[in-house]
Amino acid sequence: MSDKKNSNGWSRRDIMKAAGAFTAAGAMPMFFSRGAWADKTFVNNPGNSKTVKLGFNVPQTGAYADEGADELRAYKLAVKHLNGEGDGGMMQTMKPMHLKGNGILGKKVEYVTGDTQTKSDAARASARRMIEKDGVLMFSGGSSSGVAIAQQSLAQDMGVIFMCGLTHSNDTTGKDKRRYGFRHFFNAKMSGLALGPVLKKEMGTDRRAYHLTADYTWGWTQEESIKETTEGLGWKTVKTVRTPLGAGDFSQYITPVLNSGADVLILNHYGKDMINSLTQAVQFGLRDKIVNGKQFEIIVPLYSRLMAQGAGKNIKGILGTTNWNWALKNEGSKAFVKSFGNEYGFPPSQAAHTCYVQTLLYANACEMAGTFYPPEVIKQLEGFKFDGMGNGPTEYRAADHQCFKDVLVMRGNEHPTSQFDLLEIVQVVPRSQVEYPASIFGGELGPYKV
Amino acid sequence: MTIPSFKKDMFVMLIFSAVILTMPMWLKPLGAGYPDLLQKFAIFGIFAVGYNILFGLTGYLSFGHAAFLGVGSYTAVWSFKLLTMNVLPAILFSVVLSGIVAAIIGFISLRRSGIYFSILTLAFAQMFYNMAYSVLTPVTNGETGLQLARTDPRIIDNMLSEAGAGLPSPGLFGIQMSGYSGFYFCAVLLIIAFFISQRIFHSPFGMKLQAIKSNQTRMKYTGYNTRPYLLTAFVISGMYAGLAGALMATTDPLAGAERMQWTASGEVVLMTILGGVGTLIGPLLGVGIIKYFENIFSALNEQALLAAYSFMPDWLAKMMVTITSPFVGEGWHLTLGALFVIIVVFLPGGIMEGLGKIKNLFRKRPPDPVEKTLVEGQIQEEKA
Amino acid sequence: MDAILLQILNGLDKGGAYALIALGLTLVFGTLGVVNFAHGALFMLGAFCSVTFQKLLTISKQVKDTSITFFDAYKEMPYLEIWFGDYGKTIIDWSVPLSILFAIPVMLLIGLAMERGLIRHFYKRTHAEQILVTFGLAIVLQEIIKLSFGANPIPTPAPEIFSGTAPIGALFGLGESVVYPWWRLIYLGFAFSVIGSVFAFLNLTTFGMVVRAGMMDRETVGLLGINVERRFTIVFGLAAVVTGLAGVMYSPILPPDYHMGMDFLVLSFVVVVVGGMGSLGGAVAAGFLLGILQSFASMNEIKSIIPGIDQIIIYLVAVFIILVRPRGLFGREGVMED
Amino acid sequence: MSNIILEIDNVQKSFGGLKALHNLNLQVEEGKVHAIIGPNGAGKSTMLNVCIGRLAPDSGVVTFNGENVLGKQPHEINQAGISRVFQTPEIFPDLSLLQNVMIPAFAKREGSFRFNMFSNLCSEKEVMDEASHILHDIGLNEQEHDHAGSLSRGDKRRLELAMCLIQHPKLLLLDEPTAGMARHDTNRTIELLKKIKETGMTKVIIEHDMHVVFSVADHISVLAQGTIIASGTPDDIRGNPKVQEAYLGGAHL
Repeated sequence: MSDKKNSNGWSRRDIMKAAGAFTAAGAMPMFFSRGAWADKTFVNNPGNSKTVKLGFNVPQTGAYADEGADELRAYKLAVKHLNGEGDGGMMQTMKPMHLKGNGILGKKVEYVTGDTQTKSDAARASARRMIEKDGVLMFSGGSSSGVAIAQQSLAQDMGVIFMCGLTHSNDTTGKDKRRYGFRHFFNAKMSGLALGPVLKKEMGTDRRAYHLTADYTWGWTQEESIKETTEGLGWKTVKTVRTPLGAGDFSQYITPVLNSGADVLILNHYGKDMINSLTQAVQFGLRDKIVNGKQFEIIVPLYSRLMAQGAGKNIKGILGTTNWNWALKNEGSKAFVKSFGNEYGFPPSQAAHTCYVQTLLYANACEMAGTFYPPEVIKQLEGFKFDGMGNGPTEYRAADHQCFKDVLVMRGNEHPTSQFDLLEIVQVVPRSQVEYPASIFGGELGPYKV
Repeated sequence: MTIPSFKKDMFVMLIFSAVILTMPMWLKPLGAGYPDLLQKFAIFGIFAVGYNILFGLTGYLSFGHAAFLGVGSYTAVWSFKLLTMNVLPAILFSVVLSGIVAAIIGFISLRRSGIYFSILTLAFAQMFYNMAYSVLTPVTNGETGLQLARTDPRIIDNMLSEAGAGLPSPGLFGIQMSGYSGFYFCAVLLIIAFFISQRIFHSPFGMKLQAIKSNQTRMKYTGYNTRPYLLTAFVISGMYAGLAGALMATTDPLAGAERMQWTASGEVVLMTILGGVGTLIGPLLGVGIIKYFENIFSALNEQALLAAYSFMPDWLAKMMVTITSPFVGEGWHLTLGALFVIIVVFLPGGIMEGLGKIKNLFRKRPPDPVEKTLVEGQIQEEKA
Repeated sequence: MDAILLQILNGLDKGGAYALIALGLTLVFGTLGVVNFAHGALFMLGAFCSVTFQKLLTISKQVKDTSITFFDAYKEMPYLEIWFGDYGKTIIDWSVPLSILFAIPVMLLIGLAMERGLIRHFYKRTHAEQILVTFGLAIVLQEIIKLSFGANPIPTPAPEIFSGTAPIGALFGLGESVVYPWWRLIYLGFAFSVIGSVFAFLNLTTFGMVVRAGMMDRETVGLLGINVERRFTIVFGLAAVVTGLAGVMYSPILPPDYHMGMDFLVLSFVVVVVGGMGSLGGAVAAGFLLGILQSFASMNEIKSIIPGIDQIIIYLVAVFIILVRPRGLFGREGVMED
Repeated sequence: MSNIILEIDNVQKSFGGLKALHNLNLQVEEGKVHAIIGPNGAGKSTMLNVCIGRLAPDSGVVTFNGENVLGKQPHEINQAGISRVFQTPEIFPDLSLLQNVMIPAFAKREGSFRFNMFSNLCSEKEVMDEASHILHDIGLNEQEHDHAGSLSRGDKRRLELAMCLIQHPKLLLLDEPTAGMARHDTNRTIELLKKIKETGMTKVIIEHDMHVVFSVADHISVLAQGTIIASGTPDDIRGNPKVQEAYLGGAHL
């Protein structure tokens, strides 16, 4: 039996599973036959094929469509570079680097795309199409934590590696972590840790904070992480209020802030919610208020360029964190921005950056493993230490598949020099300050072989 | 409008079963012959066939059927988590529970008709969705969706055997529910669901439902208590939705709240109207078109387009890519929207009725009254 | 006390928006008998009138940032500012209110084109087909906007002098902390005046009387030898303008994005139905009622008693009202009941 | 004197300030054709609506077959044995003629609710034959597979009549069965009504066309301003000066 996928889309593994299932029939539950084959067969093994396929699953419709489009640009660029076309981008700066510019393990890289619609069901359907029909070896992308977690557990079920796109919830590499899922992006916990010293410096230790939090898991984890940090500084938390996703008009949640005695408003919102709540909070004059003898401040713990664009001038002077920014002057960032800018005429967003890096990291791990066999590739990625990818020395922690690297604390730029210069870097918080023990969130990665 | 004989019904069933079961073969050239999409066709087929029993027969436009889909999914996953990975109890519980929920919502909503009914069902579904997304997170796991965990109790399974190292997956006495076996399982259930729907359409009960749609006042003064009829139809279609929800969780064990959003209810409404309200096959065609667009059209990118135009000269191919690319990939919504408009403008009554009318056009002369009766009879039969 | 006053203001403000959106929908429902799922798209198009107008005003000379070579980084200098200095600046600053003048003809044209081109062929078709065609149209419209403007919200700020808050508390001798954004107060006033004009138009003009008669009994009006068709077209145009203006004025509060129409679609249907089919006053009353109840339900004091109530209050109230009053607040018998 | 099958006792109904029915008393004998005549707005249709449960009277009692029908649901009243032909034809326009008559036949056989979803319509031979038969009787059997909505107005009314007849009601209420019909159709309907009369079914018929009234009625009541002003055999009514005064305006019949 060859390892090649046969023509009607059955992988060998499926057939063996089915066969195994029938022989092990009876009332016996299925999980007996799981992991029953010790040889190195795996889903979508390219075998002797001259090409390998990667799947890029990004939101193309819905609120995050622009972010998805930027992610897709980065993926296309990464594929180009892997295949030895273009200027090579970060392949010039990545250390250690095993990529040769001839695809992955000598096989030319092709890609398929899909639309997650920022819905778990649609994302999983799209991912399953990539795996079942197109035969991808790895899939990647996304702009929401719920969707990332849903895809990550699918990856574990199907035995295909998922490299997360933009996902910021602690759960992705916390209680919902998976062996087959890897996250390069930072998370809410790290945002909180990074913001701490800056907040202390800028706003002191005697502050009263009011949280507006998007009422779903990502919002909750961010609220918790930020609260932990600010309370550690000695701040008081006046109130935490949950707001429905997509509320549109937040006025009924903002007015209570006026009389609450709080002097800091923390918006645990992302995307459209954040644009709306920030715009409206500024309209309610919160930025101009003096409370408890202090200037009222607004904090948006997670920033993105698209959000900054959507909120317009309301963003000026407001603090937040990002994973990466194109204005960084390190070698990796410069190489990537140059490459991306030449290709598309504008600088990449942090979503594009993380997706580009993830693709390269996966390819590099395959080269290091010398095989596409997922357990081996996973082992190469786990604990992988690298540099030159724009974030300084970085490590994929083996215990939870979270990347640890410097985090940027940003501020809305008061005097932008160009249309892309919306955020300025306040401080690059070193990796050592944002590290935390993997054990605090629980969860388990699961087996290497499925 | 002749009433098809039992024999004819059986013949239709036979053809239908053959078409469904050979789907992996004939959908292959269309790029849709892979397990996930095949499963989705079958599952949403069940959803739409059931929805059509309510909307197609009684004319009551529910905008809240996604709620039953969601209830079915959550119930199935909880059954996997608490009891066993065997799919039968999961499906049973899902169908029963969604039936109960449908009975409650239906009992309240059916006190009103027309758009008031639609908005009542919509309101219930939206409440379910909003609660599931936030406050009910302990039950639904909110945004992330309810998932299996290795440490779930799974009482029945754990009584029979030790838990394995990895996550178990749902099965039917050893048959995997992912991949093609999952599709065939769904397909068999679709065939059964279709059979039941056909029986209902051609039963006195179904005729009475159609009569309610046609003139409910007359029904009341003809001695019928219409409310129980409507409620029965509502509960049956709710149970179909619950079954579909259970199958979604079975083939892919995750249940998310967005399954209950109004857009999900709207989707099944669109599928049914697109194919042809009140026809037996129509809703399935609607399912096929919408799911095909969502999964295949959305995945076309420039690379794929270039490959498709490779027979053309280079410059022409590039031009064609520029022209067509706004309509595929991220533009799939645009094409789908335009398709809705075109179909409803040119094929009034949905695809099925449109097909019948087109067929009529090709007749050489206007049919005389007797012949017209025959032709109409034929169309009705084809519809059926 | 202050908190309650502020929530009443919030509720009125929200209610004004809901009522304005629902007004156009119920007009189309009542006179044309069309279930218009493209109504949300009209709201969205209105908001994008404001975006387009702002873009037109800010057509800019681009001053390249020479420090960056591999992509086009530039600072924009609107020609209006270059040519007219501070006057140009002021005009740009006032782009949202000014775009009302732009939106009225544009929305009217869009409305007339929609009615003439598509909607009118569906008066006699089933509601199901109306839903399909208008939903399809809504998707097409929003995708066109997405192709032209992207998916990200676009900031359309209110004029500088309205960007702050009005010291209502100080004016009326209440607490100092009772402040409310100028723009939201303006929106409320605007909503009232548009609603007032629509009612005046329908009640005081002969055209309006025919329209109202048409809402009561379309066939009879047709039999009177009045050209109902043409009036229907105008009514649809009017609904498009009202809805579009609601969108224009809302754009500083909610930066417009291509999907916002769908977000408001369900809500506008709920408002119209709670108000009662075929009743303009009902739609307005329901808009304010739902707006105020939603604001109160979001108060922390109430949320702490019933968690999540703010997320479902609108639907809960809708269910309650429809069950207690079979045809919504002021609905007439027989309209859209089959 | 035979049995009184329908008794309307002192019924009042007003809409707003308008008194539609005012101390209305009426007795209908079993097996008779009882015609109700009266000027427009006299309350004739309101009276029928009260009888079939469409409207609830403000006061008074309606007894059918010894049982009070007030407060009962329309379908219960029908099941008790009252069928009605409406002024504007109430049929099932989207169903075939055959199905239109099968539906009431099922109602008669199965009662107000039966969950018979697994039997095939084709196997219901008895009902189908009965339906075919009655369509034959009214001369619509050739179109039995047509949509009822495509019929002419006259044919629709005859179809509705057939729908009521197939239920073999104890009491048949007819609201202007010939209104708006061409003379030819009217004559056909009269023939049909006469044929039914032979079956001995009790009928209450509201009619403007005196030709129809005097051809079929056994008993005539005159309703004006919500109350009965005269009642008797056709000959009584023809000669009653009060009726001529109040209703016929002195015209000679």
